Amino acid sequence: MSNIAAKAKELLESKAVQVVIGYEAGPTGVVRPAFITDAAKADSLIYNENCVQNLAMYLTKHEVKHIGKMGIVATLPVMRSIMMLISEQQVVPENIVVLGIAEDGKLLDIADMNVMHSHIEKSNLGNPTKDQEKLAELNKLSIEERFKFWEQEMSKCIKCYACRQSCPMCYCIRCSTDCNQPQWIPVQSNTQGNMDWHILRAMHLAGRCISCGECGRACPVNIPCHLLTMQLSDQAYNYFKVHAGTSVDMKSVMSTFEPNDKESFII
Amino acid sequence: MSDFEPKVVAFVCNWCTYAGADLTGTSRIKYATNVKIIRFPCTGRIDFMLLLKSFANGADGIIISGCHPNDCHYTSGNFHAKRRWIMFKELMDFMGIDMKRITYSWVSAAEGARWAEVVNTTVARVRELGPYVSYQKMVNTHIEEEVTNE
Amino acid sequence: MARIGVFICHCGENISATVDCGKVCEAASKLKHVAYATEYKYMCSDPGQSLVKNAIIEHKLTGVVVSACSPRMHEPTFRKATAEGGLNPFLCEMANLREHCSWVHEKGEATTEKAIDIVRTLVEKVKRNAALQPIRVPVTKAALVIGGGIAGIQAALDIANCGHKVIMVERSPSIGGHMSQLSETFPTLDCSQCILTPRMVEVLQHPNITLYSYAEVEQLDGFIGNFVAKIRKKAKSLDEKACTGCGLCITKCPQKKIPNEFEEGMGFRPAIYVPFPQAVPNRPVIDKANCTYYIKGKCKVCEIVCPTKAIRFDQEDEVIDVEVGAVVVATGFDIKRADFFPEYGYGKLKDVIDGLQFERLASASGPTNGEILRPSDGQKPKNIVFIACAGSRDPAKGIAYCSKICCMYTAKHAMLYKHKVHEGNAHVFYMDIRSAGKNYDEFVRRAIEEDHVNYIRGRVSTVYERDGKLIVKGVDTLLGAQPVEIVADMVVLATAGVANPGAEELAQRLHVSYDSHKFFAEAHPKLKPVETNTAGIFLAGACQNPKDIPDSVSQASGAAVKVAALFSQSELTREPLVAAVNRFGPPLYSTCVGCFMCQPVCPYQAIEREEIKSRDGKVIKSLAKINEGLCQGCGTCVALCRSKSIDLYGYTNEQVYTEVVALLNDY
Amino acid sequence: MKIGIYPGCSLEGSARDYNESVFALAKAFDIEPVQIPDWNCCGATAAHNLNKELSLALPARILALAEKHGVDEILVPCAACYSRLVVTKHELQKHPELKNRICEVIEMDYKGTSKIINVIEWIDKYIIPKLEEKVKKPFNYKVACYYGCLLVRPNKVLNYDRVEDPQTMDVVMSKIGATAIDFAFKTECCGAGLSISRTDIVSKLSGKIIEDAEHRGADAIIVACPMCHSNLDMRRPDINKYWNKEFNIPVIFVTQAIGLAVGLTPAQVGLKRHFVEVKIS
Repeated sequence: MSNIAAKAKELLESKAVQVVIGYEAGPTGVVRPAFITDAAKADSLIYNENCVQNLAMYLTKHEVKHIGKMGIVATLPVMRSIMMLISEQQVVPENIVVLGIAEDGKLLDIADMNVMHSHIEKSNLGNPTKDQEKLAELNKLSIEERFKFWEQEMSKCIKCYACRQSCPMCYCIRCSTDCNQPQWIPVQSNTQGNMDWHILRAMHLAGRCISCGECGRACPVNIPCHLLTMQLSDQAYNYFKVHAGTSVDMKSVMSTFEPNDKESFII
Repeated sequence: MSDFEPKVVAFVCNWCTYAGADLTGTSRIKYATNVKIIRFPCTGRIDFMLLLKSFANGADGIIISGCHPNDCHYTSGNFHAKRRWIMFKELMDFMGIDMKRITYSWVSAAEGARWAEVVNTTVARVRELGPYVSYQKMVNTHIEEEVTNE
Repeated sequence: MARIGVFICHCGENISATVDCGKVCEAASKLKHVAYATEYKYMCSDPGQSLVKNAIIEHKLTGVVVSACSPRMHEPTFRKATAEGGLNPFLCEMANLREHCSWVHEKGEATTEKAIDIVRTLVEKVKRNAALQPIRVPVTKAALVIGGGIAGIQAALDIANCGHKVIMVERSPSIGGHMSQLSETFPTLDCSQCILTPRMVEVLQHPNITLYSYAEVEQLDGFIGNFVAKIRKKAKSLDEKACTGCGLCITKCPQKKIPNEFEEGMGFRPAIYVPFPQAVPNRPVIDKANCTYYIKGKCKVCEIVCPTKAIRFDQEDEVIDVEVGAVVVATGFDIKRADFFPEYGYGKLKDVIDGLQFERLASASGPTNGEILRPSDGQKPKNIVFIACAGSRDPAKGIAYCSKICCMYTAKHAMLYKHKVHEGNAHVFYMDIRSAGKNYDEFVRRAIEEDHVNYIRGRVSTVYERDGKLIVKGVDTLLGAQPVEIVADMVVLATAGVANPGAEELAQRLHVSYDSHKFFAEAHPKLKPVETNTAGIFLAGACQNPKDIPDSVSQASGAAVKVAALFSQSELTREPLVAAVNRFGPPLYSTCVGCFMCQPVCPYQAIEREEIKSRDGKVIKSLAKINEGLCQGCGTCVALCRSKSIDLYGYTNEQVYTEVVALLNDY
Repeated sequence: MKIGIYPGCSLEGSARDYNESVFALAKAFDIEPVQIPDWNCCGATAAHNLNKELSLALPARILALAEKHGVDEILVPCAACYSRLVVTKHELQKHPELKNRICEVIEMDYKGTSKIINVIEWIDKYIIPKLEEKVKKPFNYKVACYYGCLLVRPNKVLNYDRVEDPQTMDVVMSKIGATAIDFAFKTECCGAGLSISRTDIVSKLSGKIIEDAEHRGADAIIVACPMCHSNLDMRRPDINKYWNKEFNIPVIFVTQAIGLAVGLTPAQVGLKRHFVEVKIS
């Protein structure tokens, strides 16, 4: 039995939590999220390099939340998501037990949010290397080439909103896309409206994206929409020296300011 | 393209730039007719989506203007706006949407002449850039059609 | 079904000269849902307003667009007319065809087209306006007067005499301002101190006035009727209750060579001091920067000699919060100082002085006991030159405006000099003599004709010293531009009146606007000269622009009336242009998800937390709630809210979105 | 950094002393200014009174030549030439159409890349930093620094020093040990171009400057303009005749004074060419 399974079992048995959110292998061997409420079934929990989904998105879902206290198997992005969710008052720290996973896959002892904070602080908070490379590549293009790239990508979007559904930070009960007075985002799919949606999504995640890349993975038509939010994560750090999801009381980039914020384009 | 008249929308705050534009009028300083003003209480109120909607509805250029830093009628609306614009500009740059079409400025209630200058330089720049077809035409493209450039 | 009325004003010819109003009217009448469109020469006139009122009734209008001047000018007028026509006043919008169109464009097709675009936009907006009810807020009936010069004193006394509490804050140790420095005042030549000091004492003794001298306003929060001011009372190092004002400490202080600010640097004062003998309050303060004890840690002579043991070396600044309903800003002005006129030797040559220094020389209580003596050698100047417009009306020097008071005080100075030095010659170099005002021109004529002051119309190019004399080189433009050279003993520069140092910072703290010269800006140059753009904050005196005493006093009384009028109501009605979080019935209650990211955004701390509880007290949902009493309607939270759960009345998402669409699309 | 020098007419004629002192000083500080080849007249005071295009084309050609030869900074010792060059650069920068027109006239490309510096700026940048170690003989004299009209005007264009009470030369002089007196005639007119046609006016105006400097106890008048120098120095006999006095205060170029301080001989800095004998050394 893996350390994770053992820990989950212990938590469930002691009634420290009522549900553990983790990964299990599905019938075909594909990794899928698991919601373990019965200590006896904790054995099915696994962790391997295929376990990449950001499970934090389930923490705000009513179906999971109502079960009770939640244990969650948490890699770095998940831990950062939890920090964000706490700072945005979407989850209460007392209701969560974190089964932290270190970079090498070992189970961490995350006793409380302070421990998690110091673990996150020690970690690399930049974007994943392969995404950072792609960003650099795009940033090297001319503005027309970048437009062409994104126009091409956006034309593929089918407005399924999987990017939104998979994102732990997209927890609104009503999304701006669902507003129809006014209709900010057109219902039908066309390149312009699709681009509007992705700009809106990226702006709403500005300073909040924790660079898990889940939106990009979720996209059924392979739009690298995670690059948009990651670019802004990069810039949020560039301009304001803020990495999202590092502490429970972080100053949100978009709702705070410094009088001497630097820019060079306002005349 | 010589008869191209750019459409420019100006989003301005009520207390500084709107009043500054009033002063331009009171001072009878002339500027291009291409710019039309929409009044907001504060730059902090200006939703970035309105900029996209302007382009989508045929605007070729946009001016956003409010009180100088520290002069905001509401103390800090313009500081929040500034952060929002920094992020927005970075995103637009990254997506290849030409920021030369958007002028961000601080124009106070006392800067009537400056407002005329901001308007005229923006109109001249947008005139040079031409109509924003590349954005507007996207409304007609989606997955079934092949995206053609130009 | 909306029925909109469009009213196009010609504004005499102000609009119709460049905009084809007939064409605009025709276009407007064809717009969807426009039930009535008309044009008129003066829409703001009585018949014009009646036109609006009658049309509302006759055509059963549901919205009104007045296409005229800036809403900043006449929105209240037409909202009132709309209300009188029986429609909710917030169903009226103004299309700015004058300031934003007719005045800034040439006559032509494009200008008329733009006017039509503007009208169409506002028609679309007004269709989406909601009937709003004004918000009522209580009024704190106490006023804060910032600055204790003559303007502040007048405003404070007038407000206090109306029966309202006044808190006066003065930066220096005594009230009195620049007027207390003056010798005599024009055009009557009565002694400044004689008319001022009784009023200063009145301030101190008035039961309704609380005076904080040696104090500054650090912060102002809140809004009209409900301000909270943070006041820093600087440590005076003195127990004011114990001090009797005997002045023994002042005479015994061993540190005696500090340039005296009140004497404009022409005399000295000790480290513990009152600025002048008639100071109010007449209690000394210790100037910590120059006090031997504070610098070296020993001395304490004042403490030893004080008969009532009132000295407190360990006193610290105290910051207090006061609640006020209105603010009068009366912080005054300054004059341009040294180094600005190298060509006149100002700041370099001892006998080249400014107007305020001359006032001190001429003052009976000044450093020379009222004798006009040269600062360099104490000799009586036989030849004196006054240079008017030293800096003023000189765009090359960065000051294009007229400082207004210099012509009069220069005439006064020349006259005072002639009265005191009968055998002396006074010369005045001037550009124009601006002496509009009651008995003002007569006063200047008296200086010229009776006191034989030599007025020379022309500028001075340079002043330099030679053998102890000042050589003044100028030109007499009335004598065929002849160069004039005067060998003078003393030169007095009427240096330009400028904004006080720190005016800009104070304006920012109070959230009021200021002009490019850092003078405080009035809400309207003609019709609201006392108001600022921030409701509840008024201006008095020379903080707005250089003013003489009668003007300052009149404006102060004007400001006081504005405050008294405000305090005559127990409640204020405020424009209901505030933000609100949407609310629905259960189970949704609101689309607000309770992230509270809007909370730090609000400059007024107007966003509160609301908890929706079930019957058994369990919290079902936490969401943001906006306190409409505190909200000022900036809308920053609205633009930030991701789920669009907050909206701003008057500038709703639907309204602004529609404006964008309507502005760019011809329908 | 390539430094070019534009001598103009006077430095090769009436102000050879100035020219010699500039080059001697440059050599002493290991600087080698390159004379702009094929240079022409700057137009002086005559051109802009007659023909605006010509008055801009002449300096523009000099600037275009400098650019062509890759000069980064053009040292212009003559204040009049300096003023013409700077004004031209400013005008052409402000009016692109005019620039195109002038380029046609001179049949050369002009971009406006070379920086124009006057002798004081040059001293400030290249001499002052190394001056302290090089001063051998402090210039222990009281001096009246005379700027004249063109060195700091038009102020809007030049944006150099205080127009009414310039200070830069005073500061430079203090660096070599001199005491700059408080001098009221720093920017008064010397008579300038009337030097030839109306010597009486020059005598009157220049005389006032000299009289005041002497009166205030100056040992020398320091100048940075060949025109000022010739009026104050060469016209001295006329001045003395006009004033019926024996003014003998020497008029020294700023470069000469510094040259003496760093140990150059009077001959090296051209002092021998003066009309009024320079007794100090």
